[in-house]
Amino acid sequence: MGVTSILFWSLSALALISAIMVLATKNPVHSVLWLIVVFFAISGHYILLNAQFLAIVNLIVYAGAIMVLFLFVIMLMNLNTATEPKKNLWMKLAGIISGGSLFLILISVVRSSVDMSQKSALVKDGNIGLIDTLGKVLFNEYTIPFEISSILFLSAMVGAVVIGKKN
Amino acid sequence: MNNLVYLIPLFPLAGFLINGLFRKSLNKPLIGIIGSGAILASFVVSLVLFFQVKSNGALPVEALFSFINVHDFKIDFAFQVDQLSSIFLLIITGIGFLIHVYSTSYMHDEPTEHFGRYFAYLNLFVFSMLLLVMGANFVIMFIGWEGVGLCSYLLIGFWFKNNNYNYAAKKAFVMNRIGDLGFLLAVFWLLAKVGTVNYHDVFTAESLAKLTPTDITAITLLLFVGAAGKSAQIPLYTWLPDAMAGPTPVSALIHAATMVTAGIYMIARSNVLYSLAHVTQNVIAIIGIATALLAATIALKQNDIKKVLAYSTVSQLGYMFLGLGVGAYTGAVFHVMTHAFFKALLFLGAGSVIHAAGGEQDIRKMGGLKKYMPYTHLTFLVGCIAIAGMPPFSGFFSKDEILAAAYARSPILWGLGVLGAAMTAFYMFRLYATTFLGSFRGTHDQEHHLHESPAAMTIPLVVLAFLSVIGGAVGVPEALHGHHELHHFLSPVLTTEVAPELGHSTEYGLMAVSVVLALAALLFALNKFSKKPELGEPTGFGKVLANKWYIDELYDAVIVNPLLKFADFLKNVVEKSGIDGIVNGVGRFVQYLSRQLRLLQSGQVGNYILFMVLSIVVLFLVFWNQAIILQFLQKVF
Amino acid sequence: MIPSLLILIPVIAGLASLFIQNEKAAKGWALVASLATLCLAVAGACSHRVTELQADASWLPALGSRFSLSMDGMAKMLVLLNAVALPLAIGATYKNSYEKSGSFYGLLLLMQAGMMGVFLASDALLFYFFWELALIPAYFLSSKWGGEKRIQATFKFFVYTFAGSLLMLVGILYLYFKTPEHSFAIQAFYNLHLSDSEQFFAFWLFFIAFAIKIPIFPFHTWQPDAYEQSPTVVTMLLSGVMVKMGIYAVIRWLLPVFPAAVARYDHLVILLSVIGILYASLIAIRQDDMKRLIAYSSIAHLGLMAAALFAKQQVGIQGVMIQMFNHGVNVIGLWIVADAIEKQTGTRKFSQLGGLAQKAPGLAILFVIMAFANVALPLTNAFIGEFMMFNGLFRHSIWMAAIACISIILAAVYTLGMVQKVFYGNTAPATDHSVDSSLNIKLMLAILVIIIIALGVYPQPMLQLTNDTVNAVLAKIHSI
Amino acid sequence: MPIQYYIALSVCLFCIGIVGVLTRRNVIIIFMCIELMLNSVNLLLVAFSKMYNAPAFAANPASTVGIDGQLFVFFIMVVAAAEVSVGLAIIVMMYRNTHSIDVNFLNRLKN
Amino acid sequence: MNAIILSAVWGVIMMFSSILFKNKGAFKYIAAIGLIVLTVANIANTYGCDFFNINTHEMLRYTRFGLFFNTIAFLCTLIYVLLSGKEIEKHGNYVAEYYALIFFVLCGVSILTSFNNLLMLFLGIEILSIPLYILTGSDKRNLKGNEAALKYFLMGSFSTGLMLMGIALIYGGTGSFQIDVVRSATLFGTFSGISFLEVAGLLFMLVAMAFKVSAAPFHFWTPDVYDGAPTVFTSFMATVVKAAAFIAFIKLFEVRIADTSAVINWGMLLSLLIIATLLIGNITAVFQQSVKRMLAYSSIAQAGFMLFAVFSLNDFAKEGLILYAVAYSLATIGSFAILAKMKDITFEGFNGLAKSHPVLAATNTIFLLSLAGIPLTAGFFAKYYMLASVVKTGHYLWLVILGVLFAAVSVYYYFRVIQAMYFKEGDAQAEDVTPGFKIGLIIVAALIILVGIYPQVVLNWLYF
Repeated sequence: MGVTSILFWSLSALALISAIMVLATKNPVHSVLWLIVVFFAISGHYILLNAQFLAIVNLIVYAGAIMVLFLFVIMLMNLNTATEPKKNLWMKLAGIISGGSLFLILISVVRSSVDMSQKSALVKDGNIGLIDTLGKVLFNEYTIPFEISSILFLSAMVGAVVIGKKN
Repeated sequence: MNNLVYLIPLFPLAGFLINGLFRKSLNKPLIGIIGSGAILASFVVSLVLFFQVKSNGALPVEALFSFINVHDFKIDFAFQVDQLSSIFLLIITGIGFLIHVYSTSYMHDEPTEHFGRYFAYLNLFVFSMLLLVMGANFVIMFIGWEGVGLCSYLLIGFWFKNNNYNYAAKKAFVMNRIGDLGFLLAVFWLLAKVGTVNYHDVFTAESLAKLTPTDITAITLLLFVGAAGKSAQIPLYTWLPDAMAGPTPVSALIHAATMVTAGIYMIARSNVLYSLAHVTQNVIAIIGIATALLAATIALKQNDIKKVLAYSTVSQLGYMFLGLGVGAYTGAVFHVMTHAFFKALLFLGAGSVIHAAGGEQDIRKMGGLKKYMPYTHLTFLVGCIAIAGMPPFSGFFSKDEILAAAYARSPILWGLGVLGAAMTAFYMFRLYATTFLGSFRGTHDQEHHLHESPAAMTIPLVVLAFLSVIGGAVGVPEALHGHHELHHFLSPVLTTEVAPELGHSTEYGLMAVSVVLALAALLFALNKFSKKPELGEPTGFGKVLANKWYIDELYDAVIVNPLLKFADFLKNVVEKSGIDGIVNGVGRFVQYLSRQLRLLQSGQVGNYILFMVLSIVVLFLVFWNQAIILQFLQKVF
Repeated sequence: MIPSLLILIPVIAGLASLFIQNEKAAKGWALVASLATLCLAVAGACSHRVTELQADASWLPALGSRFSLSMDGMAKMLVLLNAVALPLAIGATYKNSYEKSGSFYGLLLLMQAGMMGVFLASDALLFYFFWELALIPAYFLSSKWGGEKRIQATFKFFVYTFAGSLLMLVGILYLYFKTPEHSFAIQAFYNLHLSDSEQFFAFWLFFIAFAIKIPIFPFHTWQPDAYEQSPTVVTMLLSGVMVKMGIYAVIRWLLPVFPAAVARYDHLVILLSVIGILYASLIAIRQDDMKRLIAYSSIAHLGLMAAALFAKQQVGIQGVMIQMFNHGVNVIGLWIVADAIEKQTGTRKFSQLGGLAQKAPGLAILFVIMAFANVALPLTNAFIGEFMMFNGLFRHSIWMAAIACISIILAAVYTLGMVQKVFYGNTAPATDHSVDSSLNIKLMLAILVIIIIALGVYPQPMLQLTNDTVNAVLAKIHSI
Repeated sequence: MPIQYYIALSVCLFCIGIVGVLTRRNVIIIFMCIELMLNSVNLLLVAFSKMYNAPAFAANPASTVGIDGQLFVFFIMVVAAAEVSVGLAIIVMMYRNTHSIDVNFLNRLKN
Repeated sequence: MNAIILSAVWGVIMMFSSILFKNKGAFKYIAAIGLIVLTVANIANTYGCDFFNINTHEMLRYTRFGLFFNTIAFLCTLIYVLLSGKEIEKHGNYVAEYYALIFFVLCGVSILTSFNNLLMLFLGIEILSIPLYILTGSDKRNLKGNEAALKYFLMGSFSTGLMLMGIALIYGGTGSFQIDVVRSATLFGTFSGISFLEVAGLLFMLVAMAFKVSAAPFHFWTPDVYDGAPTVFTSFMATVVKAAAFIAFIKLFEVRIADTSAVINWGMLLSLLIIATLLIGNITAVFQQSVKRMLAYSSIAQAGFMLFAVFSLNDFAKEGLILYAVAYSLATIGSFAILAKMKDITFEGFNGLAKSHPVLAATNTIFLLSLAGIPLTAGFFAKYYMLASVVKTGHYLWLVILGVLFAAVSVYYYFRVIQAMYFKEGDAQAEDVTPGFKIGLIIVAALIILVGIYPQVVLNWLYF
């Protein structure tokens, strides 16, 4: 059990626990905070996999921007108290059962994909996750999707204006 | 000269078309002249042909045109005039003419339009009947066969305002159709096995060789079903008495003299086949004698003058079938002829009586007509004697020939036949005595109205009476030192006729017994009814007879009503709830399913996503177990 | 050339008629157009030049479908029937007035065009096209101008037949992919060598479509409702011509293509048909509605045709051929009378009718002749057909023929019952003030009566017309 | 690290996200759970990217095999950001009209 | 490339035009010009003239099939804009922005017809979806619109999550995002070179694509969104967008289904989807009271038919899909254009339309007949090709039979509208029907009939 293993397991545990907490807490604000914890854990994993750029972007975009936006909206709507009405117990149960069965199925897919059993991810090492390498590839081979995603932003922007603005 | 053959049916057809199409613009005398003239012309041509046949033998068969001609299926529109058909031609056109003449007077009170319609129908009937007897194959015969049924239907329902008459007409047609079904099937059978329906081709050795005994029995039985329908034999006889709803001359022409004898003609025509089918012959003989007796018993207690005559007709037809069944084809044809004379006479006489009595048909309200209507009375009496089989009137010879042949086959048949003959004498003289003897029992108005009929009616009566008297001359048996002209004349056609081998003494004995018995019955009836006619309602067994053994009721209860109930069941249950129910049910099921399925769309996003997730699970499960599912599917399909 | 014109004239006339506002003009236009078609049909029936009787043009090359029409004996006869039916129907109802008559007559003409196409097409896809094209105008006609319950009844009719024809489409596709050159041409279908199991499967796809159209028991329930609810002109075309499409299709597309399947299932089909004959006849006996009675009678007659077809005998099929024409003529006559009576008295119920013979003797006489043609009395046209069909059936199975023959008795019962209840007896309140029908109706009926008698006495020309077709079909059937 | 651990982890997170979507009624939390699902995918992609990089890296340290996985993650983040902006706008709009962010409240459209 | 870039550019132009023009009516024409430009540019591209010679690194690949579909999409949009432009103008002050969004959607469509990389698929679908979320919610005051937008958004994002999971798993299994990945069995040493991960990923992709084309049981968003969205935008969503999703679907699975058929029985899975879709779509539509909602369900049913193409994946399927896209889009655009004019969109609201607006009724009848697949309309050949494609495979004939039976069911609800218009009494009311609108409808109807008689007119383009 090396350092990487310890880090991996502890980060995984953190991610899972806080993910569950996202669902479990009644207060939306707490949910947001737990989600941020998940994001941090995932960023930790990225760092472990030496995907430094993504780790940072993940923190900046998700934890920093998106979650703040969520928080902002929640505050705006004054929903910081646990006002959510109870969902039908049966529905909850059905949700958990169906989610759980999907989980079991996916796990069995993983277990039965024998080709993966010998594979492992390169941890701590490798340089494809570095901003230098990524940037080169992104602006050489991935220019088209990159540019196209700008259209996406444009439309999202227009949308936000159209919908958000009061008439 | 052979073109004359075509003229015979052409005249009545022309008469039918002219009278039918222009009935509104012609006047009554003209209609009468056209109608009667057409038949007279046919009669004259028939006479010419008859003599040709008599001297030269049968005329060659020639096709007018090809009626149906497909590949190996060939039916010609062809006429055949030979000994048998020429006799029938004479009977049909001759008696037909007399009845036409009679009708001009009898139907005189009808409006012009209906008068024209009447004569058109009569002409059409004669046309059909001529087709029936002249056709050179079974299909043409069938055309005439159904044609006469049609005319019978039209004429029975002539007074179409009266729904009872309409029912009677419909009954006649449907009953005939049941018979026709048998006829048709026989024709199909012949066509399927022999491949032809021409008499010339069917009655040859090589054609008959194609038929197994079963085939022959089946064909002859089916043909007999046809004959039973048309000639009113058990079990299809009930339409004939009801058919008396038509005008009386129609009853005389169609339901006594001509149409009902079509069955006899057909069987006589097919005698070659019948002689090969003993089972059928026995069936015919038994049904014939049974019909003769059953109808005779019913006739004993009827009070409607036409009904008595109708049952008498059925009974006489039974005799004819008895003759056919025992192989006395000539005898049957002979009886057809003589019966045509005296039954036409009797019906016309009855018509004359009804005419005089202002439409009254119940003999209990008549009586003593002798003094009012001398000609009618006298001719009627001749008819009664003739039908009772008193020598030397015509009925004696023909009936005797049949009875003799029956005796040769089985004495029991003969005994029953004689019993029937006695009953015939009894009820005919009961009728005669009740109607003409005694004193008049109707109202004063009716009595005032009584008169002898005009000449147009009485002349045919006289002619027919004459024929009834002398008609037997053509068939005087050898035992009575005759030559039996008819027998010799018909022998080329009736090739399978078996002359009964009875000694002359036996024949004398048989004649004597039947004549004595009939005479006894005759005298008994005359004695009983001339003074004290039976006026009340019959009781006990008489009631059963008066109600015709409740046969009509039986048919209604056993066949008609269940069938109608069944049809109702089909219409209301099977069709509506069953088949249509399934069709509509599919529609309703779709709607029901729609109502249920739309509930899936609950409006809740949570549910939607839940369904999606579950579906993913199912997809994966299917994928996981695809081999098992495939195996299962292969097993199922 | 002639086949194309036979379709084009009604199509163009029909489309033009949709825009005619004036009622009289629309009627006249439709009558003229239909008479023109009739002339052309007669010319076609008399012609023997192959070039005149065929049309072939490229249509969908990629699909292997061509716009090919041909007119053999059977097609000639049915085209003639179709061409005769419309002018008769229009003529007999000339005095009726229809709301938006331009559309009414336009749709009628389009329907005629569709049926023409069905009879002429020798390409399966084209055939399917026309098959539906005939149906849709009928649907609109019945739904728009029909009786009280028209919407449900005609919709049932539409969906039922549409579902059937979709199955046929699947069958056509199936065969199409079996042809080596991927073609819809009828000859390609005829030349197919399908295995038995393939035939058994595809047979049903076609058969159900045709069985619904014919209709064969138990696929018949759309028919009485549709006939009852449609405007009578449409009913005339429906029962006079359109149901013949089913029989026609069996002869042209089913028997020669699936000989093995036909040999295997013929007993079943005959059994169904014979059951249908008796069933429909019995129900007809208990009908109180004139239109429904005629409808059930029609089912019985068509059942006989189906049975005779599957008996696969020369005589029987020949009989079916001529009976297609005859039944068309006769049933149109019956509908004309039914319509005349309904228009006059406002009812079709026997219980409210009676005694019309006194008021309308001309109509009565013509109708009685029609009625006797309906019961196949000899020397009427129907006798020829039924006689031959029973013969064919008899050669196939004695018992089936015997049972089917019972229908001639039942036919007499219900037909005469109808005659009696409508025309005989005393007048009823509904018929008290009736008068004899107008001249146009009598004229049309007289024409029909002449056809009935003429064909009943001398059917040979008609039989010869279809002789070749029958031989060809039989050769295909017996080729296995 | 064996790749299966990573797969299992992200599948686990993914399913937690799904369960969250199914069990919560608050639209915002549902939305957050969807974001959680996206993140689990991101993690998976990065892991795979490193998995494919491993043998190539051993052969040639400059190899960029597997880099497309990480770039994909980048694009997912981009899209997620855009989606969030639109999504939140819609949620706000809805809140303005109904003063509720309960999904069960959304049932005018049904059947 | 022409289409993608120009549609994005024209979207921007539309946004700027809102500054330049104050008259709402003008935007319609600018958009129309843009669409004509797009069409011309795309046709030029089809015949080998690409204005922007950019190395796409195999992420996009242009095929005649995809480019031709672009043309169809642009032309349909053009018709849509011309017919329904007035209706768009009624929805608030952001007319130019709506048009911009429509152009962005078209950009997404263009990407989806040419993607060769899962990343482009993902981006394309997102570019397609996000403007649609907005358009759905564009009627801000309308609670139904809000609800529809939120539902659409939530479920759309959820399906995006599923799709991404699928993409990730496929990546895990193959190591590439290219859809025509060259597999080497030796690399993994697993059976047949197919990793279970890839198969699982494909299943997720199947689900995501099924969601986009609204195939049951992933269809649930469709009725609610189509119903809740402003009619004019439903029309767009239900036609061009849906057809584009199908093109993407078939592109994605064209190679993969054949590749992986040793491991997974796609026929069975797809037939399950098809049956469910046909069943839900057709049956549920029967009971609807609102024509709009009926059309929503009917679009599910139509999707069931289009799935036949994915099922059979042969030349008939692709040609058929093109034809289906044309037939279905034209008819639906026309039908929705009329629906948008109606005062009352329940079935009763159509009662007697034939009297008050004969042209509307007649053209609507043709549209509905086409949707029902009646011969002589384009819809017939569309369905015909779909059925033919399955028959050609020689298996699953029962699926075809089931399909036609459901087609017969579909007649029921389409004809309910026709019955209402023609055979029922009522005073159906339609608002501001201009002569231009009528002419437009007649042209669309004529096109439908033309394609119905001579479908070659469309298909020839695919090859020449």
